[in-house]
Amino acid sequence: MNYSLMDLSAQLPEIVLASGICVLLIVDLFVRDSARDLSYLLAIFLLAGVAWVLIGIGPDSTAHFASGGSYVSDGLARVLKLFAVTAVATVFLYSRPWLRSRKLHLGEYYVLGLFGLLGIMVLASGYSLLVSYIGLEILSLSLYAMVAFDRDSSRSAEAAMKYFVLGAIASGTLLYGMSLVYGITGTLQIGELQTAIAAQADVVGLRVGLGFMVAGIAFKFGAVPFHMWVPDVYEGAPTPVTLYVGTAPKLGALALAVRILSEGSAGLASFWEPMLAALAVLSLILGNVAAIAQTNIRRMLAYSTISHVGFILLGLMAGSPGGIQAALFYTIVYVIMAAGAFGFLVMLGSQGQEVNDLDDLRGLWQRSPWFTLMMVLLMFSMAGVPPLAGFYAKWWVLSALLNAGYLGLAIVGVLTSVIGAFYYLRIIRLMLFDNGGTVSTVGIPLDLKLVLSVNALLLLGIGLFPDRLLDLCAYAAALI
Amino acid sequence: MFATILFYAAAATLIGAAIAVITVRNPVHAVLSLILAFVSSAVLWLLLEVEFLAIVLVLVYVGAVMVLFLFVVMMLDVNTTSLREGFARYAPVGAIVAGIVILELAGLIWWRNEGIPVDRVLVPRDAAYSSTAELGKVIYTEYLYPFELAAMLLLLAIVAAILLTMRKRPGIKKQDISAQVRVRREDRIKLVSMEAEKD
Amino acid sequence: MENIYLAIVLCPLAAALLAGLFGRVIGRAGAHTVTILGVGASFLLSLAVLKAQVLDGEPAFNGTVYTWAVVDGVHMQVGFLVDRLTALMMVVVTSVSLMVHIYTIGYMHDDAGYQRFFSYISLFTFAMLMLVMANNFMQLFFGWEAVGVVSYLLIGFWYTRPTAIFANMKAFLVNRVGDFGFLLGIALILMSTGSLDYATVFAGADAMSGQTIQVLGDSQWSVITLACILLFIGAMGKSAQMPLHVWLPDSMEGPTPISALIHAATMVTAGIFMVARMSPLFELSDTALSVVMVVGATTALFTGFLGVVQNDIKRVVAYSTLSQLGYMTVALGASAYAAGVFHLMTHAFFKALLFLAAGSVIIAMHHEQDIRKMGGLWRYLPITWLTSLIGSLSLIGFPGFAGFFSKDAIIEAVGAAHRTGSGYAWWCLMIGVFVTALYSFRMFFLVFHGAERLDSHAKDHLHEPSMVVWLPLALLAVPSVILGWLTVGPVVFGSYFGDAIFTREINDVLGEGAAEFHGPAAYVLHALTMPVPWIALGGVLCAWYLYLKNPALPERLGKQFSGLHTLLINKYYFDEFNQKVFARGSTALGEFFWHAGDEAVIDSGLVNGSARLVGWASQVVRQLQSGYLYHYAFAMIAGLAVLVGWLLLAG
Amino acid sequence: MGTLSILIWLPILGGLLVLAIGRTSAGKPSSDGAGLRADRLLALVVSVLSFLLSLPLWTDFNAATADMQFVERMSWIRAFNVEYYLGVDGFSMPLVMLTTFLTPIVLLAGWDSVRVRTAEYFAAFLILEGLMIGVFAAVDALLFYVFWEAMLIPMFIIIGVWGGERRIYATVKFFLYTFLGSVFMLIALIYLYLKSGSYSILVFHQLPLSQAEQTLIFLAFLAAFAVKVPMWPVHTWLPDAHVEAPTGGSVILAAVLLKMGGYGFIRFSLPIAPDASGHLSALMIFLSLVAVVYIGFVALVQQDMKKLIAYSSIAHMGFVTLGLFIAWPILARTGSTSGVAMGLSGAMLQMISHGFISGALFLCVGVLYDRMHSRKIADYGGVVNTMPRFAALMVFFALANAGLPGTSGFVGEFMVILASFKAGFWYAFLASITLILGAAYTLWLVKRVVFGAVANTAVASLVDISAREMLILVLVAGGVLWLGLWPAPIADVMSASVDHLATQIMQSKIQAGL
Amino acid sequence: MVSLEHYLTVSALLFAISVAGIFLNRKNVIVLLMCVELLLLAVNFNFIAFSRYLDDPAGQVFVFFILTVAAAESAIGLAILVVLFRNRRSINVQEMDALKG
Repeated sequence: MNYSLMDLSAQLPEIVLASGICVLLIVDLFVRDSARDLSYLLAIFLLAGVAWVLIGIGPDSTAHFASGGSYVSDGLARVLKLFAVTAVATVFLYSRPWLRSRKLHLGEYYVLGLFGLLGIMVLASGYSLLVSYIGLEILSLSLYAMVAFDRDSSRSAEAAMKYFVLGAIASGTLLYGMSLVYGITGTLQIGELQTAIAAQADVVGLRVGLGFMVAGIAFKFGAVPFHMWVPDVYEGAPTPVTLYVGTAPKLGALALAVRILSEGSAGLASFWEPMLAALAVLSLILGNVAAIAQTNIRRMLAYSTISHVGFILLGLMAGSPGGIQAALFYTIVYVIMAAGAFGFLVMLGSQGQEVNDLDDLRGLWQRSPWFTLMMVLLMFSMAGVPPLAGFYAKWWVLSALLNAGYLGLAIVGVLTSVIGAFYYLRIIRLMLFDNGGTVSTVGIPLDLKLVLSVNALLLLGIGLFPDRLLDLCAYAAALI
Repeated sequence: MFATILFYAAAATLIGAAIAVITVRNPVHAVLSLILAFVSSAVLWLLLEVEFLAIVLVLVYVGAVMVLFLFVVMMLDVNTTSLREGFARYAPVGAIVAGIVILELAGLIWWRNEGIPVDRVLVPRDAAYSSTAELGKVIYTEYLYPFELAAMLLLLAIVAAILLTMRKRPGIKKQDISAQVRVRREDRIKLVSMEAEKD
Repeated sequence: MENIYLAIVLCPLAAALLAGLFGRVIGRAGAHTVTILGVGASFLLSLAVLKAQVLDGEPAFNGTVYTWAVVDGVHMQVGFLVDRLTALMMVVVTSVSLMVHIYTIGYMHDDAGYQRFFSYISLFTFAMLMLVMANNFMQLFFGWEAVGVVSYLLIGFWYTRPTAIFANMKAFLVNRVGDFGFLLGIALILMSTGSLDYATVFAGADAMSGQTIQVLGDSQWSVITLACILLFIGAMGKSAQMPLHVWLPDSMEGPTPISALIHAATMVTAGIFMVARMSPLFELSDTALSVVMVVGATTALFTGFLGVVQNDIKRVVAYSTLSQLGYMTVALGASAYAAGVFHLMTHAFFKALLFLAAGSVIIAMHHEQDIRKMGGLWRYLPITWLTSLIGSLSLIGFPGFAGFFSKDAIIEAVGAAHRTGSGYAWWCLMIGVFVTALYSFRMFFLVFHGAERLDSHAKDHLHEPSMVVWLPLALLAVPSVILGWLTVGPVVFGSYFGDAIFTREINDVLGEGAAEFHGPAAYVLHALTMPVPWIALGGVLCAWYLYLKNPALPERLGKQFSGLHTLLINKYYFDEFNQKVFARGSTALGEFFWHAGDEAVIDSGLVNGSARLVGWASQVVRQLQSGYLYHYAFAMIAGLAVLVGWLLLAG
Repeated sequence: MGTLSILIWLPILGGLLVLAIGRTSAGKPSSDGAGLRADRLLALVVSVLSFLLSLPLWTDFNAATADMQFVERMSWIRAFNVEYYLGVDGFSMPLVMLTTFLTPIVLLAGWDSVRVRTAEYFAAFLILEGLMIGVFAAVDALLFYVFWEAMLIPMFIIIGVWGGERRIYATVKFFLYTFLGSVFMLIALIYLYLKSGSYSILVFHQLPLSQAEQTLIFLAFLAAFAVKVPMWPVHTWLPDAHVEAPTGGSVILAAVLLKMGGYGFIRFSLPIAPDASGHLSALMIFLSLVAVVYIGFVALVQQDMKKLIAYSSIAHMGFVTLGLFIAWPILARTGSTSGVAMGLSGAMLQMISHGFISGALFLCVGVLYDRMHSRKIADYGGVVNTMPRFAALMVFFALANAGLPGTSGFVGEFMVILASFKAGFWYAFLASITLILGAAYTLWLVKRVVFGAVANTAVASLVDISAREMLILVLVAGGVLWLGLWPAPIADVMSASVDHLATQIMQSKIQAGL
Repeated sequence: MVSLEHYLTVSALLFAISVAGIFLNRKNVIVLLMCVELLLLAVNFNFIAFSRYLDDPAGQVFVFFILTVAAAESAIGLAILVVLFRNRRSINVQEMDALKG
């Protein structure tokens, strides 16, 4: 066997990132608390570098394999990585003032965040069950640690513990499934799996293995009934961590799902599609319904996440390539929306006063009209009202569903999103129509404001000119 | 024949130890049961001639991880009696779900096992065969990249563990020299104007 | 000529707009000047048109002013049809209107809404002219509703009076019931002839008479009959035929000039005019004509009875108007359109006269309208007394007066008719003659003769009103006397209407009379040999005995026949019925639909109910998220078990 | 940039500009207002400018063709063949004009009465205007949908921020109701796209569809449009929304937003699913007549002026749907298409007329509300004594609402009744009941509010309408009269499109073998 | 002769026991962590058995990585446990219900 170590093009961004993490770790050791911004800047630069490397690869229309075919750099990987890098950078931009005001501005936040990104990138490129598993674990472990990041918060610890235990069970489940699949096909590599599975799609053991893996993937997404960690973690984690958990990892989960299900198990589509459909429907219903009764904003957004996951799964199950494109588009748009929404909370909390309760937002318009407007945009986008990006996401998924003939699922999708609109409207209503509340944006640093504005306006921009992002998603899914 | 007997003995120990893990009252006993389970697993793995992994299991798991567990259990000094309350109440639920899972997996293994290579025969290794060497060969070639990633993962674990557990305890009275040097007059002295006392 | 027609219509409109929109600028004098000029010009031009039609023999004009809209191939136009019927109506309308305008100067002298009033009545004149001059159904309907609206505004002219604003709404709504039928009739006509123009419709009327339409179940109804009845429902509303008559007595809440102009002389006769105008249609349906006749006869008699027990001076006149409208309707039903229109014309003058005279009394009495508080007024109001007498004589059909000719012609025509219901109608009319005389002279005697029952304050100021008030009385008295002499020949028995009114040979009841007609004088003499004038005289004598000779008797009679008296006092309980059944019923139905339908079922049930359901589900789901790790794990494992179970068993 | 684009984007950008220059002084009532004056003035200028710029639509319109005019077309979302495709025909052009005409009036109506967040108020209306024009001008179905839904945002905010006490309930109800309806339309649109490969409505018109497909698509569209119209029984959002909305909101809601439902039927339901429309016409007519009769009775007993007018709106919009769907019974009964175009034209004219009249009535209520801060009928009485000029206009609009000939209220109802008689006596009979009911509830309202003696001291201290209020009411009154006395121009403008639609809906789209 | 089925059965039993343990245990978080270890052990059994019976080293490599990851995971899990204990002086699962709804 002859493995060239020199072909690093597929892994280069990850290598840069990993090296950067090590550098950052070392630098952070010698940085005094008061100069912690250096770590922050370094992290941002590192992300910029990774992005630069990624962009440097260019819009290549062929897939590059590495590491014995267990690692791939294709359109999907590149697009996901690019957005993951951007998302993590955005999260960092949002988080600094919040952390500083809580005396939590530690280099480890960035280190762990970057580790998480590494995991996402490995997931995006992983073309073998083993690599995907390692990527998943890198991501998960950094998330567990980040959730417990605020060591003096008992809620954080509780959330981390729950997340950890459930996550470990989920990865055990996933592994069990992988072991079954491996035992039947004798391979771990996705491409080989694809052929092997297609050849023996009627083997029950494969399906069962698939079932175990779907459960693991569903957990990562937070789909019902594997969603229970989501509200607790979103609520319990420090807000910037919630922001992190709510955004970039979704890209990783999508990569995991696409690699294992759409690519590896394409031959078993007739089995995982109904499963995803069931999970999606449950997620849509439960997410939207449960969100209504929430009074804690983050908890509400957590349930909203669950419902969005339902839509993503609907896109995935609608089959390739339109469905995957739609799911990818939905995920990206969702990440932008979630970044904005949680970023908004981080921003409001960056003065030291946490914004937990929905009622805290009352009458915000009177104090901060511009940011209220931005949040309104975000909420309408989440509700799927055009001309905001969230609409096109739903539209594309619905198109994919109808194209595949799933009229009933499409109807479930739209009906539940009407229910969902209710609680987004409630946020808008509290901010715009009600009086009271004390939260304001006075004294919040300019860069934060700028990021949030750009973030929210991006949704409008995509809404008015969705073509670019749609093309990008089409490019990403072209090789699948 | 010996192998078969050994298998059943080790397997029985393993299952018994596993059951003990989830049922014994004292966490320390649970850890010890888990160690027993790992050791009997190692025996079973040896039966499968994967000696490297069996040894790693004993060394890494029993030697390090389980010790860590024990350490934590001891350190936290949990009140053991109260932690087992209500166990009997929920045992049926646990048993039922476990039963279902077993039924399903048994159904898979014994009933719908087409495709699973159940009828394969173990390829006997010759004496010169070393699973360590075999494993080493692939890990450092084919699986080099995952291997490096695993390294990163361990680094991550180190960072995370340190982050979460090492802390500047508020109770400790330690000199902060730079803070002492930076101190300004206003921080320490407060001028209060008071009325003169009359009598 | 077309410009003249336009001018006739637009002069009052312009005057109305001027007086209405710029009333404050042009002042009181300006308002009445401009409107009187406008209506006066219309009147003179109308006379010219009449002259051109009658004397110069100009052919009927049928032309379009502008195209309102062309939809689905139907040309809807605004245009004029001017023939002898129209010309006659134009003169009647503008002349009475002119009189009323002049009279108003005096009557409304102290009213704050002076300019507004002039604007309204001028606007009314415009609307009425649009109605009579229309050459198509749409414009007819426009005029039809427009006069209704002005009537609405005028009845409620004194808008602070609760009774007035109740009466005007009632008037409008009852009229709307009629219009409801009218509009359906128009729709039916459009459907069967494809046009709204009179000329086209009339030309296609024969074709219509063969058509049938399915209305109830499988029964086929004659289109022409249905159309005519629907149109007549409109006429019933406007011309206050039973049971849609209820608004007219209440309309007396408006100022008296209005009662004269709108609720006696012009608007209420729109229905009569319309049926006459539609004679080419009505002639084709005996059924419809029978309906017309029976309704008219019923109205003529039974509203007459009501006049006997009324004590409000204007209401008595109002009921007499109702009764007379019934006479006209009967004439139409007997195919004696000319007689109907003729009675319309004479009635316009003598009834306007009676109303204005009543108004004069009211002015003199400082807006006291109860005839029980009057008596012996002839001493103080000689001109009013005299003109009232002329009006009353004309009304009861005293031989030689205008009303005599028209009424007699109708009775004769009905007598000659062989239509279903004509016997009933004839009896109704004959009794009606007696009743008319009775109530007319009851009022006359109670107001002008007998003991003075006035209070002293009123008596001190009692004098004949100013010239603007009595001059119109005098001017209207003249036609009330002589009009019959001059016109009965050509209009009723002659060929005045020519093609304007169509009568089928077989229905030509007036033609029979025409053969025996040898001039008005002979007609009067001939009539004396007939029972009608004597019945009328009997009514007068009866009134004399009851209300002058033996004033205590009526009260005794009232007690004797208390049941009948109560029935009459309560106007056959029509108002109560409408109030309880229609008004109360509608609001009850509305409340039911609103509370039970909209609020309970749709809003609380479906809309808020589903919201509540979701909210409830939300709470349930919240409970599931218990916070306990083992529950979470349980959910996951259970989910996994279901997935795996399905996969094991499926396929 | 074509006329339509300018008409869409000028108000939207203008609105953003107004927002930018508006100094809101943190939501407190502003007493001074140099900034205030500037923003509302700018808003007015923009809206008037939009109106002036929309005039060429009318003057340069070619009434001889049913084709789209003033077409602008460019690719928008390539992947789905979605285009930025604008155009107007005889149906949409009058509605665009109606929108541009009413927006300045609405802005003027809120000129003084809106005291909080004025810049936002005016901006919201401008943005709304642009979106509404977009709805009418879009020829691409997805573009249409985007405008259609986007419109909910400003309307939601308008009711929610400047509305009455129960504004939140009302506005959420409004939003969810409409949203629920629209999402089904989205599914239908996607289905049609998948079937045809294009989002162009004109392509949809030509697309052959089976009866089952048509029925489902029709029902999906129905969900969207019936809510908007609104048809019974999905109308209950309207009274709430109207009652709670600020005057301008009510006006726009009644005058333009409701028209979108009717327009949707004309643009989508009828031509895309003609067979299903015919199949379900009985249901549609039933619902329309229920709206006319049932809602008429409900309107009769309302105690709140705005609620009464809102219910009256529903009843009047019943004529629109009646006029549209009466076509099939006519065809079934008479075997000819004569009368179909009458119904369609009547429906269109009724929409425009209702835009004027209901708008005007809400303006009238707004005038009273600004002074008395009450919408309860019982709080009024004898307004004519203190506000004679206002009373005259209010009575005029009330009569127009009652369908008086010579006002626009008559035109549409007249034509629809004429057409429905062809379909059957009882259709016309039931529809004509509005003659009585409409008059009853409107005049009863007038009686209780306008007429009578001065009811209380509050009424006694009322001040008659200002020149500004006079101006807006007179402008609308002009529209009402113009349309009532001479509807020919507008009927001519739409006649080619009406005829085209009439032939379109009479052709079965069921493909042989499907 | 010990067949693949035997190993798979052992693995399945371990899997079931660990699952049962997870929601039988309502008190002690540390036992939960041990259950997770059992779960991973079950997986490892599968991989090794398959690897051997298929005569393919990939499964063993996977186990190698699983062991690595599991160690790291335990470290982090225990670290979180310590944090939790420090904050609430308890590792009772039943008391971990501040976050719910």
